[in-house]
Amino acid sequence: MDNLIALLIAAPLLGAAVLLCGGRRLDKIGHWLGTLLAASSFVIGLVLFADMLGRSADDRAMYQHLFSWIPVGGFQADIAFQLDQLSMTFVLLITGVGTLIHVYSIGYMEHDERRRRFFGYLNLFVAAMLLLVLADNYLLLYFGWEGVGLASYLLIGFWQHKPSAATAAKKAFLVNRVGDIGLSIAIMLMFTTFGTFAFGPVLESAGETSEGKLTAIGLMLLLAACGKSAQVPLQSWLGDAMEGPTPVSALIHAATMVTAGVYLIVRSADIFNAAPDAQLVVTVVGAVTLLFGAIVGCAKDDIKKALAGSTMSQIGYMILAAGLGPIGYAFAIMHLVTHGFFKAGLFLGAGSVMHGMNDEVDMRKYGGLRKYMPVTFVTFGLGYLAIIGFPGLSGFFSKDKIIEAAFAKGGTEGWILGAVTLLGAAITAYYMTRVMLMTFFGEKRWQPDAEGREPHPHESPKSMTIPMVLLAFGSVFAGGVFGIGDRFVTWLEPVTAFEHGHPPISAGAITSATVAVMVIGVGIAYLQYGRRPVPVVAPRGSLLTRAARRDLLQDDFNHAVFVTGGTHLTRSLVYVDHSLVDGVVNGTAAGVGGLSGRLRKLQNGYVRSYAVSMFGGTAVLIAATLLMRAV
Amino acid sequence: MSALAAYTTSTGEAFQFWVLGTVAVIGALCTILMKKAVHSALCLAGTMIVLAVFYLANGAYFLGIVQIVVYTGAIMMLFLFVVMLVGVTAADSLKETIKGQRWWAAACGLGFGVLLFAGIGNAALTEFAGLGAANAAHGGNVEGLAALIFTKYVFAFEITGALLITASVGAMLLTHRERTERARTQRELAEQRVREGKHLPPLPAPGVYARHNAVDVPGLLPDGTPSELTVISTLRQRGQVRDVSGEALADLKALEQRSSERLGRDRDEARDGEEASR
Amino acid sequence: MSFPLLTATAAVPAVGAILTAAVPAARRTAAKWLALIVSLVTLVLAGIVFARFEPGGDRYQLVESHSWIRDFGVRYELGVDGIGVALIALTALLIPFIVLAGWHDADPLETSSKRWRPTQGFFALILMVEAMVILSFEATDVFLFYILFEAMLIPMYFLIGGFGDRAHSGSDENAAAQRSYAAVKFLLYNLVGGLIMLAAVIGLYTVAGNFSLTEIAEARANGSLEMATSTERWLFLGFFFAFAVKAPLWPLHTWLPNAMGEATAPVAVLITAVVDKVGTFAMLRFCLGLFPEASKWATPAIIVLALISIVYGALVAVGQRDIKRLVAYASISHFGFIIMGIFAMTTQGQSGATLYMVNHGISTAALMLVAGFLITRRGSRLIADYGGVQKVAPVLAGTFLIGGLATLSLPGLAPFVSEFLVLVGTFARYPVAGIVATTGIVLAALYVLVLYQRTMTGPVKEEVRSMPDLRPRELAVVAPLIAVLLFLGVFPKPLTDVVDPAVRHTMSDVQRTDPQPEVPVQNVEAAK
Amino acid sequence: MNPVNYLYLAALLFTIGAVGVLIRRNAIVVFMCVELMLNACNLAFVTFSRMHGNLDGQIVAFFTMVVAAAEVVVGLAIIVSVFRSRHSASVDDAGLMKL
Repeated sequence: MDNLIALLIAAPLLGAAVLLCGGRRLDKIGHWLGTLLAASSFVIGLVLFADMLGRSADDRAMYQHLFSWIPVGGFQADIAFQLDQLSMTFVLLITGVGTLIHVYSIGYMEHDERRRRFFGYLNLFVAAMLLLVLADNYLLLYFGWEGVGLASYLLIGFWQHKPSAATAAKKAFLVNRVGDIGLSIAIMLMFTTFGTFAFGPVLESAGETSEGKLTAIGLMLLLAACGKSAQVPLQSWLGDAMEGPTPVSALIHAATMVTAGVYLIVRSADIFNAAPDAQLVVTVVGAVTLLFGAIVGCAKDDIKKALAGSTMSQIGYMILAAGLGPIGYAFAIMHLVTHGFFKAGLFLGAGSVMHGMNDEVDMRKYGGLRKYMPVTFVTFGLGYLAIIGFPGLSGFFSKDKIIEAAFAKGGTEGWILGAVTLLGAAITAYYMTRVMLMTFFGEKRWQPDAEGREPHPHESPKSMTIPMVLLAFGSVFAGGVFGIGDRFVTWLEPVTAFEHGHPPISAGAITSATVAVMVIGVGIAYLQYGRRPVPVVAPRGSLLTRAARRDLLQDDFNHAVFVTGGTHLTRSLVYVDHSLVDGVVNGTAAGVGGLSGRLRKLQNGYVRSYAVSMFGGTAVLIAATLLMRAV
Repeated sequence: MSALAAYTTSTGEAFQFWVLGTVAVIGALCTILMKKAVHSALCLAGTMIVLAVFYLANGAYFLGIVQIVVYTGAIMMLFLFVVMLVGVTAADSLKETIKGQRWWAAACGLGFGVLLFAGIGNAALTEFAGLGAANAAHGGNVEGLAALIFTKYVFAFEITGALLITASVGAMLLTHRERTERARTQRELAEQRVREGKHLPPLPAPGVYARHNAVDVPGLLPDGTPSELTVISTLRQRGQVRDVSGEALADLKALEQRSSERLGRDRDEARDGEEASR
Repeated sequence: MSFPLLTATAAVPAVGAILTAAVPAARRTAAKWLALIVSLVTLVLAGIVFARFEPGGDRYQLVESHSWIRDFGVRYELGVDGIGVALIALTALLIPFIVLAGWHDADPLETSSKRWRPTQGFFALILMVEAMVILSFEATDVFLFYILFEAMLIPMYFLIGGFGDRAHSGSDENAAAQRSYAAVKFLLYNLVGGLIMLAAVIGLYTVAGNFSLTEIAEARANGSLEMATSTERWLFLGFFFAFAVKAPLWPLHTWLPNAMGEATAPVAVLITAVVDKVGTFAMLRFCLGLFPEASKWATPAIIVLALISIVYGALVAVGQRDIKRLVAYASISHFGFIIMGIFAMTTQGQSGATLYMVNHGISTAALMLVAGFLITRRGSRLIADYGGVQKVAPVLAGTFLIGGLATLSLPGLAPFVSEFLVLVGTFARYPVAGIVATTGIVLAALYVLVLYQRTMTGPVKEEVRSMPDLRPRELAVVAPLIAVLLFLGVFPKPLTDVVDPAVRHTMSDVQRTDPQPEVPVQNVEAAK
Repeated sequence: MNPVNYLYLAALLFTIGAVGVLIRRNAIVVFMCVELMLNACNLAFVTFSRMHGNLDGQIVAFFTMVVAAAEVVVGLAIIVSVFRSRHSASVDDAGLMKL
């Protein structure tokens, strides 16, 4: 059974290879092939899952060693897989949601002439993501980590003819690379500290080294997580990444890839447990991003960017939970899974709306769509209820646990974190209600698109609605299935040690508070967007709104410091290279040239002139000989 | 013979050295200072003959004779022959064209000479073994040389033979121009002239006057300037065309002068001139 | 006596070069095929060398030794260690693709000209360079190596100066003048380096009394050859300077952008992927082997220069407007990594550096050759003249992207393995240097992606609208290179197995051992 | 008189010849000056022969003469052919390797 693990990755990888190298011949069947291979990977995942459930809790991890990858001296990196409960959760999420989104894309990308390539990239992504979560060492994880980065780059920039898409893709890759520095330094630190970077040995012996070193490793891992999971300060790429096709946003930039940072932190739990300082930084990053994303999400009029802000915020929740230690790991992952369902559903819904609205993304130009797109409306609505934490739906279970765990952190920190998470819940309710109202309720504010076509909203084809429905099921029930009776926690416990947190106030009170803030958020949004007509042109807004529309000026800061500064730096270096480094050499050459120009005058071409120098030379030789004899 | 072995020479030899040595130096100086190559060659020949005498005085009888026969006789004649070929009357301008050449040459020459003299003076050259014994060993100078040439230096001698052959072949190769195409016949030349359309008739003859009995005097055009065409190209290239136009014009003028004096026209002319100036 | 395999590997291209040059003027195509076949035969021979080499055996294998100049103890002495084997394989692998990529680069401008001979010359020179480079990887005699090190400049000079890129940089009309400037600059830089090395070679002879690398290294190791500290340092500097010019290391690098910019793409690949490797190879073999103490003495300074190369090369690459010059500066950055890995004096660093030499060769070849195809199509080297190529020539754009991704060391492609090894190896001994060097990772992504974005994406420019996609010949050049990149990225073991023992010898030359991990995990083996 | 005076004379003649080579432009005269230098050498050899009492010096002088003869033959041939192509016997005019 262990040997099936490689097949999990092999299936989509094969799909990617065939689809990308196959050429135009496969245009007709490419999308079916890609979907089939993704689905087969899901089936293999299910088989392995069934096998895993059949074993005792401590014996569930499976290993497969393929071959030695980089054996150099003490540096031994292997292509080897480890499938434990944590990885299994991810495998099912990735392949399951991945397959649904494949199916969805068949309809969504129907009119795109490069659909085959799109499916190739999607398969590549699934393979890389599986590699990431199945790796049994950090270097192989890094392989998958960069692999998903590449797939993300390719898919964000899928519509390359749009300069904005190409720029967004590049930006995503570059910002991720900054995070990757963290991961590679972390691996190097592990190698110098432990002599290896395989999960097992490193995590087992994590306690044996100094806390300072572990803090350093932890912070570097956090940097990596920030890059991949769009956490402050490396969050700027996620909003732009919405330039990619909507299924991509759903799969990569909502459900799976962006949660890789959470996986990394939870996977490295033993390191973080032994480094409280690093943990504190993790929670702070999570808390800041949580609010940051939520605020940005409130101000965006672009439906996908609003959802992107929401994603950032929700991942902030997960990172925060992961930073809480054993009381939070399981909930981080649980929220990750439920978020995977409802956020993917929301994105697919958004895609369905755009599909019907001539690819319009500005919510101010929607309105009243619920009659025209009933299925989309219902599924989107269920996702909406899930994300704001409506009692009984999946988001409620997972988010509530995180808020509880935040309070349970204890001390002043616990109160602050708890307050932040509650505030975040309120803002979540606010901006999601805003999205809901602006899109499906109110008056029609439809505008003809740039080419003058009037929108004719219609329900999307079956291939798109079925995945949405399935995801909506997940959004509704997943939380209950996982949360009731701590099933999910028990499942994950062998991997991520679990402790029950003890919040200073009762769990019931926290739950009530959660529901209360949610209602407040919804209420304010209703007052602003439900009761009053929504202007088609965005009002100027307050200072905060304007800043939030610009991603809280973070991009402007990046632009001013890194882009402008970097441009000046490179320009001056090019100048230095040309004038100074090369100038010294060319100056020497010019000097020699000048000197030889003078000397050349001696070479006048007259034989007699040369004869004089020969004769003079002979005289000098004789003089020298005589002198030597004299001495 | 025995005198050759002495530290000092006989008075006769000393006298001969000082007189002929002076002649040799003068000859050498004239060689490098004479404007015309033919004069240089003659001066050099003089120096060489003096040197031949010195060889004889030094006991090198064979070389003395060879010097006269081969050098003065053959090589210098070769020189003269080439001088003739190039133009015997052509005189070099002794004006220096390369800046500083003469000064450098003088300085180097002076320095070199002083150094050589110093070197010879410095060397302990008081022992003169003389050639009496060496010459007598094989019964004479020529025999002695022959014995050396055909034993010790036989290889060098043979190689010298090869060198001479090579030199003569080389000289032939250098001066001989291979005719790459058939010589054109008179008819062809005539046709070419017609085709090119210039100088259909024969070239004009040089202007031969009674006092210039030579082909190097160009014929004069009606305006008194010399015509290049009338002189053969070789002389033209050598720059040996004697330009007599000035002379001829002056003669003409003098003739007119004389005839006008005789006819008493000069007074009228003077008057005309005064009027013109007024 | 056994078959002189090493000599044969170098002799085949040398003889092939002469034969190619002798092909009659009218039979241009025959000359091309001859060159291709010869390079393939060389590849087969190199494969045999690779197969015959036993990783666990002696340090130098397939040794050949003949007296050459008896009076000076100069010997024709060949032998390969793992590093040499890897680089011979690289050279032999790349040349067929270079030949194939340059198939039309030396064609006459008017196809009718019957007396055009440079085509033959072009391919003959390439084969000549191959022969010399291979032999220099094999030479274990310092003098023989020196001769080859210098002699390969001659064919390279003619390749750069005589067969320039027909696509001028647009800004300047006098392409010929720029080309000859580049060729002369290349020659002068390398000659100066070579001259200083010659002085050091002579110095070494006066100290050691012979030129044999193995004998001198052995004598140094067992203490029978004492060298004054200052002597050793001066000799080391003499050798290192020449290699640093060739490698090239900042600030001796400025010849490379000119040469690569003006030469045709295949020749540019020849420069950076093959010939320059002789410099880094020689650092590893001669600098460390002959002067271990001086190498250790100079390490800090060299690491700093290498770091400057890495960061500076990448930053200047970002600012380039010319595609080929951009690749050249990227190469400078990568050479910084190689040199840093060599002088980190750890197994990982040096193995990584050796792998880096191989991988950089292949990845740069892939990127540069595709860039060359692109440039030939449009007739311009300026990035600004392109845009939206992806739309009209997707395969070209795709291969270009893969070449670029290899250049930025994406995992899964070969350069990642080497770059990470170099980083780890450096970090283990010099953590700060390791961290500073990681910025190279980000900068590499920047220049590659900016290049890709500006040329391949965006609206289709009018001038590229009719651009054809890769032709079969061009695909035959690029596809195998990409396949090799992928293979070595996932399974570099065949190379590391060969390189690893050789690096261990080098480490023992300089009497260094890897730093031990702070908390050695006992069950590394068990965990596997 | 000491026979060493012959050597001084030879030195003087040699120097005069050398200076002649330097200052004259006519190739034929330059050649003559070279001959003068050779003769000066011969005089020195003959004198040395007398000094040492053996004939080897004379042999050398003899060979010098032969070689000089060969040299003159070739040299004059060169002068003639140069003169043919350039119409000048001046060494200054022959400033280029190729016409």
